[in-house]
Amino acid sequence: MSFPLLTATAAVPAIGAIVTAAVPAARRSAAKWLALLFSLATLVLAVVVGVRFDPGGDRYQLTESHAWIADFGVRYELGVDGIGVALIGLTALLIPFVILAGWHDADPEETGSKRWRPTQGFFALILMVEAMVVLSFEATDVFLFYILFEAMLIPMYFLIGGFGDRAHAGSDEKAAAQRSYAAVKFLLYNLVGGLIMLAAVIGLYVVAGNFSLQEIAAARASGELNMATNTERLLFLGFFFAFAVKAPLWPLHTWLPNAMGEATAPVAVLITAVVDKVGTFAMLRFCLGLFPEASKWATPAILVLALISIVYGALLAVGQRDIKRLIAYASISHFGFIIMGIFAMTSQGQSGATLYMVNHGISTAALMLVAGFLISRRGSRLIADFGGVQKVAPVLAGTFLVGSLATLSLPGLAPFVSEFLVLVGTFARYPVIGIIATFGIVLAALYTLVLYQRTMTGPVKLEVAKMPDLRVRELVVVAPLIALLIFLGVYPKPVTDLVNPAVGHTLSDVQKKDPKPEVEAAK
Amino acid sequence: MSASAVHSLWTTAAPIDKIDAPTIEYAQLMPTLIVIGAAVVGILVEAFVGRKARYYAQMFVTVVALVSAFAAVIGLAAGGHASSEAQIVAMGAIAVDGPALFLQGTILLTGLVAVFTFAERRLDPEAHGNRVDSFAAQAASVPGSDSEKAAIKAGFTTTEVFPLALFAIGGMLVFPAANDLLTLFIALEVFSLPLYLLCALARRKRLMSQEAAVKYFLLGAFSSAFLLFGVALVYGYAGTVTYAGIADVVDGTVQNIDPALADTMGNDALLLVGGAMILMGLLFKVGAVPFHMWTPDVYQGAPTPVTGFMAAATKVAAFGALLRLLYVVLPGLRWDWRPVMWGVAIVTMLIGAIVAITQTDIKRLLAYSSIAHAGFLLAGVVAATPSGISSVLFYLGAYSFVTVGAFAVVTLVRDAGGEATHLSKWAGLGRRSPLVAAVFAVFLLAFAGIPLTSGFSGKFAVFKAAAEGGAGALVVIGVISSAIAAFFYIRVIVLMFFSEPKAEGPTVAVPSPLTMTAIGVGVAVTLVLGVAPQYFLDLAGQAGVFVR
Amino acid sequence: MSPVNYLYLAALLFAIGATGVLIRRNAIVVFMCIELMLNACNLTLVTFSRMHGNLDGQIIAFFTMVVAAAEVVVGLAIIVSLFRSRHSASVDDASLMKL
Amino acid sequence: MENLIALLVAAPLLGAAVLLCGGRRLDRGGHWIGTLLAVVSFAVGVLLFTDMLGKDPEHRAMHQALFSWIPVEGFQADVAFQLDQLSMTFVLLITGVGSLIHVYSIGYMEHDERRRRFFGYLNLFLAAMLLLVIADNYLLLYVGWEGVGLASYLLIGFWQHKPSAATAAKKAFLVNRVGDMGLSIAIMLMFTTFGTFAFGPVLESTSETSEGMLTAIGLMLLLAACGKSAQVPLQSWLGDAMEGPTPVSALIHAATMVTAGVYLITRSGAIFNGAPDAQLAVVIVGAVTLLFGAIVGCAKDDIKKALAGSTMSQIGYMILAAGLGPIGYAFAIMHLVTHGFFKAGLFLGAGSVMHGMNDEVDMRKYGGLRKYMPVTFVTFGLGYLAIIGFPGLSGFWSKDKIIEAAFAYDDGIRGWIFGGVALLGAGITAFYMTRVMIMTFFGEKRWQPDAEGNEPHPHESPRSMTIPMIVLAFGSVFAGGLFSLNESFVKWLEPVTQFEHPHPVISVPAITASTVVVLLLGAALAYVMYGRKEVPVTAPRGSLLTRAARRDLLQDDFNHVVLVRGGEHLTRSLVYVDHTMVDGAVNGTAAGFGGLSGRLRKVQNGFARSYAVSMFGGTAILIAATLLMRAV
Repeated sequence: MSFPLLTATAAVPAIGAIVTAAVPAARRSAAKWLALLFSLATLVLAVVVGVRFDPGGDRYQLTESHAWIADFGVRYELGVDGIGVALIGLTALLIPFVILAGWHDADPEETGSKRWRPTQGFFALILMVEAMVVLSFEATDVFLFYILFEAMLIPMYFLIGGFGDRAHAGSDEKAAAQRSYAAVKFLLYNLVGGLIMLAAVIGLYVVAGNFSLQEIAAARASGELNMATNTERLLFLGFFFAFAVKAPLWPLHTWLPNAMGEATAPVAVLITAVVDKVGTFAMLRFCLGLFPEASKWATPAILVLALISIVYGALLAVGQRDIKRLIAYASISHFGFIIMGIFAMTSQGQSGATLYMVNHGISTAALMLVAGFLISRRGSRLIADFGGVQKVAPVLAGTFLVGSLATLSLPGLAPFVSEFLVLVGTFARYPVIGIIATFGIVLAALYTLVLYQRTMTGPVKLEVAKMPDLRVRELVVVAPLIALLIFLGVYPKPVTDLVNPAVGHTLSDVQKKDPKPEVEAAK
Repeated sequence: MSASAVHSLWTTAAPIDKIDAPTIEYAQLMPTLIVIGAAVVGILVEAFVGRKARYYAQMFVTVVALVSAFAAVIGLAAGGHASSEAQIVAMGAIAVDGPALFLQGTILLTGLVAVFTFAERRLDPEAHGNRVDSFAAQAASVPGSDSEKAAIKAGFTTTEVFPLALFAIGGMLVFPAANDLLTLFIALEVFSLPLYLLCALARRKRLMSQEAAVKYFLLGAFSSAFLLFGVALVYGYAGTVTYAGIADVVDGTVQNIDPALADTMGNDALLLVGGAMILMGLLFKVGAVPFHMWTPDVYQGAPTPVTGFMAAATKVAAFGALLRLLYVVLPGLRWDWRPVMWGVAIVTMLIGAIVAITQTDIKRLLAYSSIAHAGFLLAGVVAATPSGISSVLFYLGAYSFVTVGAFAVVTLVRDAGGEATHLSKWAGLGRRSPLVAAVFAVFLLAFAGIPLTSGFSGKFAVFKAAAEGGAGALVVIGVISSAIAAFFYIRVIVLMFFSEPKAEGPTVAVPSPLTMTAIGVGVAVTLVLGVAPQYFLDLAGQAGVFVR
Repeated sequence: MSPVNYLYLAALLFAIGATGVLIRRNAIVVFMCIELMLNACNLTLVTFSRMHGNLDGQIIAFFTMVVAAAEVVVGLAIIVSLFRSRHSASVDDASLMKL
Repeated sequence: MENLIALLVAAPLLGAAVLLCGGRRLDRGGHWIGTLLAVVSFAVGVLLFTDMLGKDPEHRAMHQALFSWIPVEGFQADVAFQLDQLSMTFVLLITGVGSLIHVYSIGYMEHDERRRRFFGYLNLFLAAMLLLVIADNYLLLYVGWEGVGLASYLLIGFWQHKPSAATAAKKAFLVNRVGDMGLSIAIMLMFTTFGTFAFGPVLESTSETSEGMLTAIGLMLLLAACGKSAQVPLQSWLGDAMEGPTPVSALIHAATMVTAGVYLITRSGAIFNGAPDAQLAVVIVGAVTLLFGAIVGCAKDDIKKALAGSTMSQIGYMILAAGLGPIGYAFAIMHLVTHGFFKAGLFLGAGSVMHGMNDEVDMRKYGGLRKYMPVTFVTFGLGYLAIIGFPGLSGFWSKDKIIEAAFAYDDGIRGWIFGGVALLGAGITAFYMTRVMIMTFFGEKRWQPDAEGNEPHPHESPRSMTIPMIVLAFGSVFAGGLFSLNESFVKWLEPVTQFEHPHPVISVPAITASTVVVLLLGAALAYVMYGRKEVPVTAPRGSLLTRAARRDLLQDDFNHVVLVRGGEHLTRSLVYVDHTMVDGAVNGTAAGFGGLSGRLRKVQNGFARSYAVSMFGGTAILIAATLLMRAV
């Protein structure tokens, strides 16, 4: 019995959450430091996982398996493939920055009753989310995954609804109302998705008799388990619906702008950069892994939806007046790319999609966190309230620009690599869709540059004249992210090496081969 | 036996040489006997023990009775009566088998926890230096009258609630074990009548309490009349009231039908109509649509501890009886009753969830939620498979503790007028006392069936059973309605945590260890069954076989 | 005459009782209607007992009477207390709780 | 020696990194670092050049592979450089002119407190541009391609406090993005066709795919070229780009970046050679832009905008030449280089003038400046003679060849058309450049005190500015002749671009003669219109064409109405749709359940008897249903 590394990676933040929550009200800062400490510990463990993982080895490594609920055919089964490792790394990497960035977000204005400890709660919840997300990336048991997939909604829900953005338009009551509306919307949307999935999960059990990803896959391969076409399709749709809500895919996206708009910037990052990735990850692992035929059957429709998300999200981003909502719609567009890459079913597309998850996480984190700093300074989220910031706070403006450039996937920055891979991968099999999707890059330039121009350039607005530049803590948050963006833009090999074999497995799940280039095909 | 011969039965005093005394297996009946006996003792206590001491005496008797009864259940189960030794006792009147024992155990534990909340006397400020509980000082005195004031001043307390509760529990123990229709009917009445009374005994808001009692009583009696008529008809059909006997006739194993009885004996119309009426009586007790309408009013009006007790224990008992009836008596009629129960389950789930959305009183909200849950349970019942039985058993176990716990929390949130049950009063509770709010949130999440709570395990179990039983559509509808249901559970959570506390908001009373135990047990069971349900699933699984 | 007629009579009584429950306001009367229904059940039971030629039905009838008596005790207690506090025994007046 | 190639990019990149991340402490010496690194890069270029000259023409291409960039199944993108004659030409041009302009900027940006950042951006541009020309595959080229776009975005918008500058920068980037789209689609096509996008494999195996595919790729590349090189229909950004500091206009928007399109087409010669239709498209674009730019140039009173128009037109020449295939590539590049010299010189001259005139750009407020700034006058004048193709100077050699090649497009109507257009263009060029020359340096002074009443005191610019101008002036005078000595330049490029002698529809001397005549006519006309009579300080209303030309032939207005307005409407309506329909559907469902709930609630009316009714009815239904089940 070797050391349960994967369990530990998820357990550390969970313990951290409990410890942090237990800190007495007076010791606010202690809670913060504890949270940071635990998140860093998690990062270390994640790195260890990355080191111990051998890309060339078995599909699932570091596996653990224990009996759990025999009656439901449920086992506590963990295991990671390259994709999982990459995403665990992303999660573990981002959380410390999220915590740092949100350092003061949960300081209570008035110290209410002795028992009311928002700060402790805030950081505990963040760690709880991290634990669940990490574990969901590790779960190779459908039921276990489902449970986490649903359970992580609760802490997220409290993070969104309980700790709104201080910078809001209008009165506190109005803001509180909007916030709880956003939180409820988030929860209900995802809950409905999850419950639909529950039906499918039960159906899967009835069909397959257990929940182990490997066993089911093996059974399918050996042909002792063959689902009726319609059953498979229904089950697939049940799963996909939930993931599409989470991802989010048009037209199930409307919860995201509200949630990201009302939540504090760090929480918004948590939503879009970490939690939503579970959705796309699950498409890759469960939809394709469990229902290959149905996946192929649904591909055209899904690609069209993804395409709509790309263009639609970008266009709406152009039309936004609220910085954070703009970023939210941009994310919708980007998720469109990810999903498109997954269902293009080419190794470029899927490697690109996986890479995209990582890069989008980092770039959005950078952009959103800087935006958060900006907003907290001005006390407003409206683009119109800014102008000429670049003159008074050049560093802030510079980092914001880099974030924007990453968002429009400028070559040399990480997102370009993934976006281009996705485009090429899609184009190779679906040229028309690939070409239309390429319009996305123009629109991306439009909304990011408009945002930058309106906020940062032009004559200095009176309200921002006194705006201080980035503080040390904030620099510590942003600088590494930017460095990472550049590094992965120039040298993505470490990630791609991790991902490629896993993608190969996924493709073999669906029995798809990359289309041959015309010239070779001719030979 | 010919008709004329029958006639001689009561025309001529035929010499009846001997009536052999019935054989009663006291050991197997021990749990019931203990409880009923204790109830009788309780009445004697009322009669002979001094006022001051009664409370403690009653507490003692009740708790001892319930604990020992539970011990007896465990003993029986350990003795294999739940599985291999399962048998029918008391001349075929009562079955001692897995489901019976499992449900009896559940009822006893729930009852015990509920009794703790009955005995809570720290929530209200002391009246004239006397501790007061949730029950009227003197049920007979008119609300607001001098006699009532006098009663309060004198520090009267209605300690009768304990024996009443015991009687009710006694009846509930028999109900799921009843193996003939007569016993079924009697047990029903035995546990209903005390509940009618308990509903009327609220200390605050007595008018509502009495109204609840009247409604509950009238409607309950009405339904039991139907049940009885159903019994009569089925008797007419089968010529016997023992489940086994009826089942034989239903299965057509009895061939020798007296020509004189041709038009009744084996007349399926009688069977179907009668069966439907009996079903109606049971569905009334479980609060299934369209027999649910008493539930919200009664839940709201009754003293909250009683509500919790009713909501939990009654459901357990009633579903037990329902299961036995459907699986032992009417399996031959599966193709007749299943579609009907399908319909009932669907409307129950949907109506319960939908109407709950717009509720403004926490107790009514929970009432409707309990209706929705009845629907989910029915989905498991419809499965008509062994796993269906065990899943329902498990669900009942999980659900009952959550319910008692939730209502126990409701008793804590109080203002000048007693419990502050209007939702608006709960605004910002999370700020004022995070712990209570958090606990209640846990219960709500369990009701909503969020993973890692007992609610999810239960829901998954019944839906899984239903799906295996080929009721996929039912599962989908169940899923949809639980999505709807999620909406109002979340509404409460939003209210507690995300809205600013009101200035003149309610206070949260600090309860005695009694209520704390009730709540604590609730939380513990919720989480344990949520995270590691395997052991209890096994239990329910082994218990999932009826004896015939 | 055939005992079946008794069944029809019983059914009729039962129906009358049920209708009474549905249409009468006074709680006492409603309650009496319920008693009527119970008695209808008794008649049915006895008749069937006669037809089947075994005693179960009659036994049940006795039990039913006892139960009915018990119900009277409990029911009257509740109704009376309600009447005393409201000075009305109309079931329709007792509608504080609704919706 | 190969290993030095990376240094070309590394040096300026380092400079950019240092200057941009360095912070305030570098404010004082930053510009020196920047200039130094630019010069270093130039030195490396020269070193490699000499080394290259040492080898025999066929084996001059050098190659350096650094690391595998994006290793994904079936997809190889490496960071590797290829330095052949074509690339080398660009390297020298870029680093050379670049260094000069760094030097020039030291003086020009002296009083700007953000000078450090300016030099950082310049270095960034150099790095990107060099990467563009030495990349050995299209994807890496794409990186440089967008890199220069970024640099130009930053530099156009360098004075961000001016909304006009910020807008111009954004516009430039967006229009370029449209072009980039073409490039990325082209790359995808290559990938699906050849399974790779490295120059070598792609260009060698063009014969193995259909002409249709080649045409598609070619057209996409053309789209890219149009974006970067400001060719119709994507030319609109170049005029606004003049918002940037003048050195930027000189380096990026005259000498180097805007010529990237020409490089791309020449580099992809093999593809175009296989796709005549694509080539025709290229030629048409070139010809149209050639005239378009020239006409616009005639109408502008803003000296920089006039030069911008001219740039457009000159690049039109190059694109046209590149479209002609092997007969044109070499001349396209040659004109590109000479143009690099004289246009940069002209811009620097303009900058020098503005420097002396309080940044006044309206030529109508100049006049008679030759007295005040002789050096500027002389260098500008030489540049002027070069661009109009005055016999003997650079422009003459390069442009004349292009006109010949155009006449040789094919021995039929096409040759006449495009040859004629090129010839006409030469005349217009002479006209508008003469106009600029006269309005700026001749006639009487026309400037008045501005609002604050401080009158500009024209003066010669400091050394740091004049020296680069002089150097460039030398270039503009002699480069062309040098290149044409027994076709040295053509021979130099031949291994890369191949070369066929053009066979024009009319004899070469005739073409040369007519060119000279045409340009003399143009110049004379300009003299008549602006030299003989006084230039009005406020622009006359002018003819319809003039007014249209002042507004870039209404191209912007078209864009505004169709794209901008249309886009705004689209987004606004989509926002509405998203809110009311997509989101509304969801909220609607919720509200629907709420309403249903409210209605069902009413049933619970509190009357025990109605409850009894429902029970009774329920029982009835139950019984009925059971019986029914049996019946069916």
